Amino acid sequence: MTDRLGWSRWMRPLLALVVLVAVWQLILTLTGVPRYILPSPMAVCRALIEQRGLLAHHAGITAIEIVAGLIGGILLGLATALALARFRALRRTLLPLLLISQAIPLFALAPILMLWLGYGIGPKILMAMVIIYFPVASTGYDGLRQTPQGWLDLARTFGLSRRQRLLKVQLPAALPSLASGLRMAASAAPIGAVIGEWVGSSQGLGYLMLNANARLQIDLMFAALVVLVAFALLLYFGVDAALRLAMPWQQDRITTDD
Amino acid sequence: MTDRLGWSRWMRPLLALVVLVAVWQLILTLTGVPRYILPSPMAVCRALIEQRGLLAHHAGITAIEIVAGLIGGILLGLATALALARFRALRRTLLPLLLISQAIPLFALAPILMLWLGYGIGPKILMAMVIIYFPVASTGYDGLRQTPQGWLDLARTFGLSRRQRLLKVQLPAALPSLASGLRMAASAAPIGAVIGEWVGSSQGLGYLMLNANARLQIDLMFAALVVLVAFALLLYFGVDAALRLAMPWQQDRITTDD
Amino acid sequence: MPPPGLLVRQASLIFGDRPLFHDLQACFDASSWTCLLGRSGSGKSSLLRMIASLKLPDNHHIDLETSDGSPLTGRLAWMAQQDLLVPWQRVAGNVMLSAHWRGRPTPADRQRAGQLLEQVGLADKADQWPDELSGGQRQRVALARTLFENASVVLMDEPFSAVDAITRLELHELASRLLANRTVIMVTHDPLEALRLADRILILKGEPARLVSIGVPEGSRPRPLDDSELQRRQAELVTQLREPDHD
Amino acid sequence: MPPPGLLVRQASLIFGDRPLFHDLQACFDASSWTCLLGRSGSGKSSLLRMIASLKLPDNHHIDLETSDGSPLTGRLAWMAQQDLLVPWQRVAGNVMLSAHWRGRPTPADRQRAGQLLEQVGLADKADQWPDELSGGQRQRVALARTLFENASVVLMDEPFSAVDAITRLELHELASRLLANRTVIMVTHDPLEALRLADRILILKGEPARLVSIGVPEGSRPRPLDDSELQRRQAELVTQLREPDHD
Amino acid sequence: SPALAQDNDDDLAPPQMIPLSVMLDWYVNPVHAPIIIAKQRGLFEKRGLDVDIQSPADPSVPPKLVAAGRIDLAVSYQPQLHLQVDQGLPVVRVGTLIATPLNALLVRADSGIDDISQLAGKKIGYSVGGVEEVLLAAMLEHNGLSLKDVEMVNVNFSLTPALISEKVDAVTGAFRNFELAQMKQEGVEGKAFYIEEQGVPDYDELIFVANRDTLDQHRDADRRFMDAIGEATSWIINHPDDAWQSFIGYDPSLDTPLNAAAWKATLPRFALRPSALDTKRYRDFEAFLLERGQIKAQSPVSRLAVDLNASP
Ligand SMILES: Nc1ncnc2c1ncn2[C@@H]1O[C@H](COP(=O)(O)OP(=O)(O)OP(=O)(O)O)[C@@H](O)[C@H]1O
Ligand SMILES: Nc1ncnc2c1ncn2[C@@H]1O[C@H](COP(=O)(O)OP(=O)(O)OP(=O)(O)O)[C@@H](O)[C@H]1O
Ligand SMILES: [Mg+2]
Ligand SMILES: [Mg+2]
Repeated sequence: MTDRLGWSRWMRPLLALVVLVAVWQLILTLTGVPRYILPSPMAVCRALIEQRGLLAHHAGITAIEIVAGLIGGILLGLATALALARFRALRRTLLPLLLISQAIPLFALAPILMLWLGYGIGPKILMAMVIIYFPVASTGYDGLRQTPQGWLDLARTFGLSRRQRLLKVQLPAALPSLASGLRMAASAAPIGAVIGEWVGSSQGLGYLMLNANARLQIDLMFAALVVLVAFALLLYFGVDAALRLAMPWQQDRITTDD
Repeated sequence: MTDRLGWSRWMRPLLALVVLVAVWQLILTLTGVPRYILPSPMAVCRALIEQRGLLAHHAGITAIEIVAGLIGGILLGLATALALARFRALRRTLLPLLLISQAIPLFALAPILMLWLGYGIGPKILMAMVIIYFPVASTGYDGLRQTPQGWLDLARTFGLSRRQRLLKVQLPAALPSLASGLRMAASAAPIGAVIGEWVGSSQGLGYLMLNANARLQIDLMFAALVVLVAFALLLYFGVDAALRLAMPWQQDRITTDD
Repeated sequence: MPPPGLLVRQASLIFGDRPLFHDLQACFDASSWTCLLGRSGSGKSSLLRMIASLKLPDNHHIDLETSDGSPLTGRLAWMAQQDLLVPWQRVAGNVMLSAHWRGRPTPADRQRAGQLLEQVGLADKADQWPDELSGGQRQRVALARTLFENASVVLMDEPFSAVDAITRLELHELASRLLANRTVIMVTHDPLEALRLADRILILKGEPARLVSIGVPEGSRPRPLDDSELQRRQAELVTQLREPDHD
Repeated sequence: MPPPGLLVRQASLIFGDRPLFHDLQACFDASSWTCLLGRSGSGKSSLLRMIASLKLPDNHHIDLETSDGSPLTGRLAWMAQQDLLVPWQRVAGNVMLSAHWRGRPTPADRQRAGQLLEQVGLADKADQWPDELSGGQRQRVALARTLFENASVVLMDEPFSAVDAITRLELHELASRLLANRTVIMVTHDPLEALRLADRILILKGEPARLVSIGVPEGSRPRPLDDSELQRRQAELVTQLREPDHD
Repeated sequence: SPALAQDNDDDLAPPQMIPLSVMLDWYVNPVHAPIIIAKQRGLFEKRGLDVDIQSPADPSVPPKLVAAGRIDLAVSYQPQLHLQVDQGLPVVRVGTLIATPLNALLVRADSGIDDISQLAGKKIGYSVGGVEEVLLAAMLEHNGLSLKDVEMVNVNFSLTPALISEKVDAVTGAFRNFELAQMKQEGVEGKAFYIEEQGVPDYDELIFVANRDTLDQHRDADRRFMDAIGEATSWIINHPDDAWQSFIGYDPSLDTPLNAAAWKATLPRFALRPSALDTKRYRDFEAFLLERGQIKAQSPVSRLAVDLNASP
């Protein structure tokens, strides 16, 4: 704990990277997977550098979709969780609908979405939202359901309305649980945007990947993948850090080490 | 609460269904979406009945993949969560790898998987596992991190080994949080299997959907979708019920209603 | 509005197939301080919850009347047996929790919370998280929160059980002062504490339980500990507590 | 193996920039019962945690020696200030929690747990969930769990604070009997309790705190309440508690 | 026992069959008829081949698996072949399934577009395939326009719906035998511009590719396979209705009105001499792609395609 900003904080993820690249290279060397199926780390690196302009352009588009989808998905997910917790009658009706929304493969809905929303950035943001929405709504609802009774009692003697009780008592009490969902959502956001792009678009990392794949520019495809993964990691750790800030009273309770 | 097995238990989900079908039909009537984009509920019903043999055959395959994927994903997710909670050194290394595994769109890996695992049921189960794995590992880990200190202290004075502490104290304490992840995983399992089938297969609901879509048999595609959604709902509520049984001390604490 | 008296009638509480009490009746005079004693598990906390109209898991019933006819809502403060501090507010925030939960605390609220914290001896802890307090300190924060309410009916469930003897005496003074002229019902296990503070002592005893009333010494609250009357009554009280139902 | 005595040296504890105590020294004789008193927040619970070698959030240090030289691990039972019942075990399961956590409880364990539950007056609650207990009942379960350990060194943090006066007296008997010949360190806020049970009373007082030793009446534990010596000592003890540091 | 003895020395056992795995480009549809019919009529078995047919969900996968030696033969597209070889995949064309382009630019018949030059300022939908942009560019330039004059939209999964619902004004990458029938089935007449008439060199839409590095080991099996395809094709042309029955007998779910319509449109496009190689087509298309910067270097035809029957 003494070296919070020291090496364990940055070296280990770096180590992860090194391990990953090493395993990757090892797979190549040992199994002899051809490079048009799995390119070498070096080749991908080269593509990253040589095509940085192209990658940056498409990454920018995807980044916008991700951020917009993340904000929208989180807000919508939170609203759903609150509504489910607030209105008992809604639960048995809305919950199955929510589940159904999750169980439908997006490609099945793609033509419908396209038809209504066109080919702009809208449907991509919507896709990212749909993916982010569920973990937030689900963990949020689970968290809101598990408020310790004592606090609810206290709220009752304070004469709080159900709305106040929900926002002032159940919501903060659900934060640790919600945080779990938010972290998950953050790491899923990039893939949501990419799926949205597959449904139909001519820009963004998802498009770039499809296109590179079709042209057998596998190096470029993996380079785009690397950028995408970087987004996911950034978002996860960013959200994690933000949550830590938002919950100053919660310390990482891992004091189990001897 | 008096009619636990009475109408509120079954009527409301039914209501959800009715609402859904009504909205669906309304969309058709109002916006005039052509039927090759969104077929009418009646047409889908007809397809469900007429093609029940075909659907049952493919659904059977998918069901096997889902169940195997669910079991594998849950076990693997739990193992990861436990490993992350147990070995502090692993955390900063393994966590990014885990996240990376989530952030990679499966289509990019499809050729690799096919190369190694062939066209059998293996890669489909693997895909379902990958999808189920993350929510379980993530919420499980979050839950394991948040064991109240008092119980850990108690365990310490009992002289428990770290392994015992993990399995006997942290794990049960993480159950509510883990339950959240399990519910999520259950509802995501069918889509995992379907995505696996897209990677390459000649059986299963995912194959049937893509195939029907390619042939513009949209009725059949939506009929397969209905079966898929039914799987997701069944799994969610099944897992929910199982979790309730597994946690007899946890009552649904929604006593906020006046 | 002067504090109301309370009339409890036909209170009954059954957990499973075991009635804790049945057709219980009690009257709490306006502006009086009642101490409720009884064996562990006799139903004191449950009775308090019923008066506060909080949920109880099983069969229960109560007819609650106020002397002025208006409902208790908004005039009642309840201090539970557990401290119920919320971890996401600092100590001061926990004291003025009702203000936080109802909206935003005003500067006056903040000042009052600071004052109360000082009065319970925790002025220097105002900015800490509840996790960083000792058991007795947490209980004092909960007490301050209850006093912050400034309610005319106050229900307290073993409010001083976790503080040391000296602090307890100080808190007796404080509570007596701040709750003078309120209708107070307080659960306690300490006979001396009851005799110091109460206008009336009720013992919940028997199966199903009845309420037995015990006299208290003369004199204004809090009565000095070395009052001989108080010592005498303590023996009586302990005897009452110890005796089985059929007395 | 006979219970060891404990020698605490150079115990110091600093939260933030405030030293709670510093270079504290104390000796707990083998097979003796020590009661630890002190103002709320003086660091009693923390001292107990340090002796149990549990984590504390900030700077702390202790040199702990046992009279027989072997470490305390496996010979120590700790009863925290909170009951720490786990919700996923029924009451009986909570009593034999160490058996559950170490492996599987044997039939002998089960029997012992049932016996202890009966002794603390909760035989009929064995199959309930902890959520269904009153505050005092939970505390008694925690006590039963501590006694279940059958450890030779027992640390108890306000073990009787939530039970009524009569039950408390009964539990004094029980604890005295079951913990006879153990090395016990018990935190309490009740001077009478300390005088009934202790071989030695230590008061943690001052800033930074020191340990002040107080004599106890003669006679074997638990001493009868009406012992005049006990009454006399109580006054002395309260004075000690009340007096500021510089006595 | 005598029964067991009989089992053991059964000298009537069939000769050793050569296993051959074939991956289609996409789910089974009428363009695959020769393969399906050959299988149905036992033409592979007759030649000692045990053929296993698989279909992928992503058309870019089969050539990679062939290159990796995972499967023996894949159905792919000639334009893709040029890119694959350019990227160093050891694949080579060994036969032709569909001998003309199927790719077409479709518009609605009621759109009033009679000429590609009228597409200026319009939206054109396409499905990412790797060469769609070049092909479209060539067509536009042939008609005096350039890519800049139109808006290209990737609609991926839904070419026909996008066009029918007028979300786009034209789609490219549609198959003339299939998408036109599809539109008709939905009650919308479509109009096709055939790309080989609009400035794109003629090419074979569907071809069989094999691994070049192991070609010599498999040449015999591949030759037998192509032989069976040829026989099947002739039979289909001669007996279209019987062939249809046999085709839907392979998988009853193939029996849809759409497939029936596509069947008719596909018949004339099967390569009648599937093994025969038209080297000019490959040379010209390679030059076309090189000129447009889609490949880095010009490969000789011998690297791209072989005639299995020419003596090596
Ligand atoms: N995590 C922490 N961070 C900062 N200060 C702490 C923390 N834990 C305890 N303290 C402080 O240490 C002091 C001693 O706490 P401790 O629990 O040992 O007191 P105690 O003597 O047991 O009191 P009580 O009788 O109220 O239980 C208190 O003043 C408390 O505020
Ligand atoms: N949820 C529940 N289910 C079943 N029984 C319960 C439940 N809650 C409380 N009880 C029982 O009701 C009885 C009264 O509980 P209550 O908390 O009112 O006791 P109490 O008088 O406050 O005791 P204490 O002095 O120990 O706090 C106890 O015997 C307890 O076991
Ligand atoms: Mg109680
Ligand atoms: Mg303490």
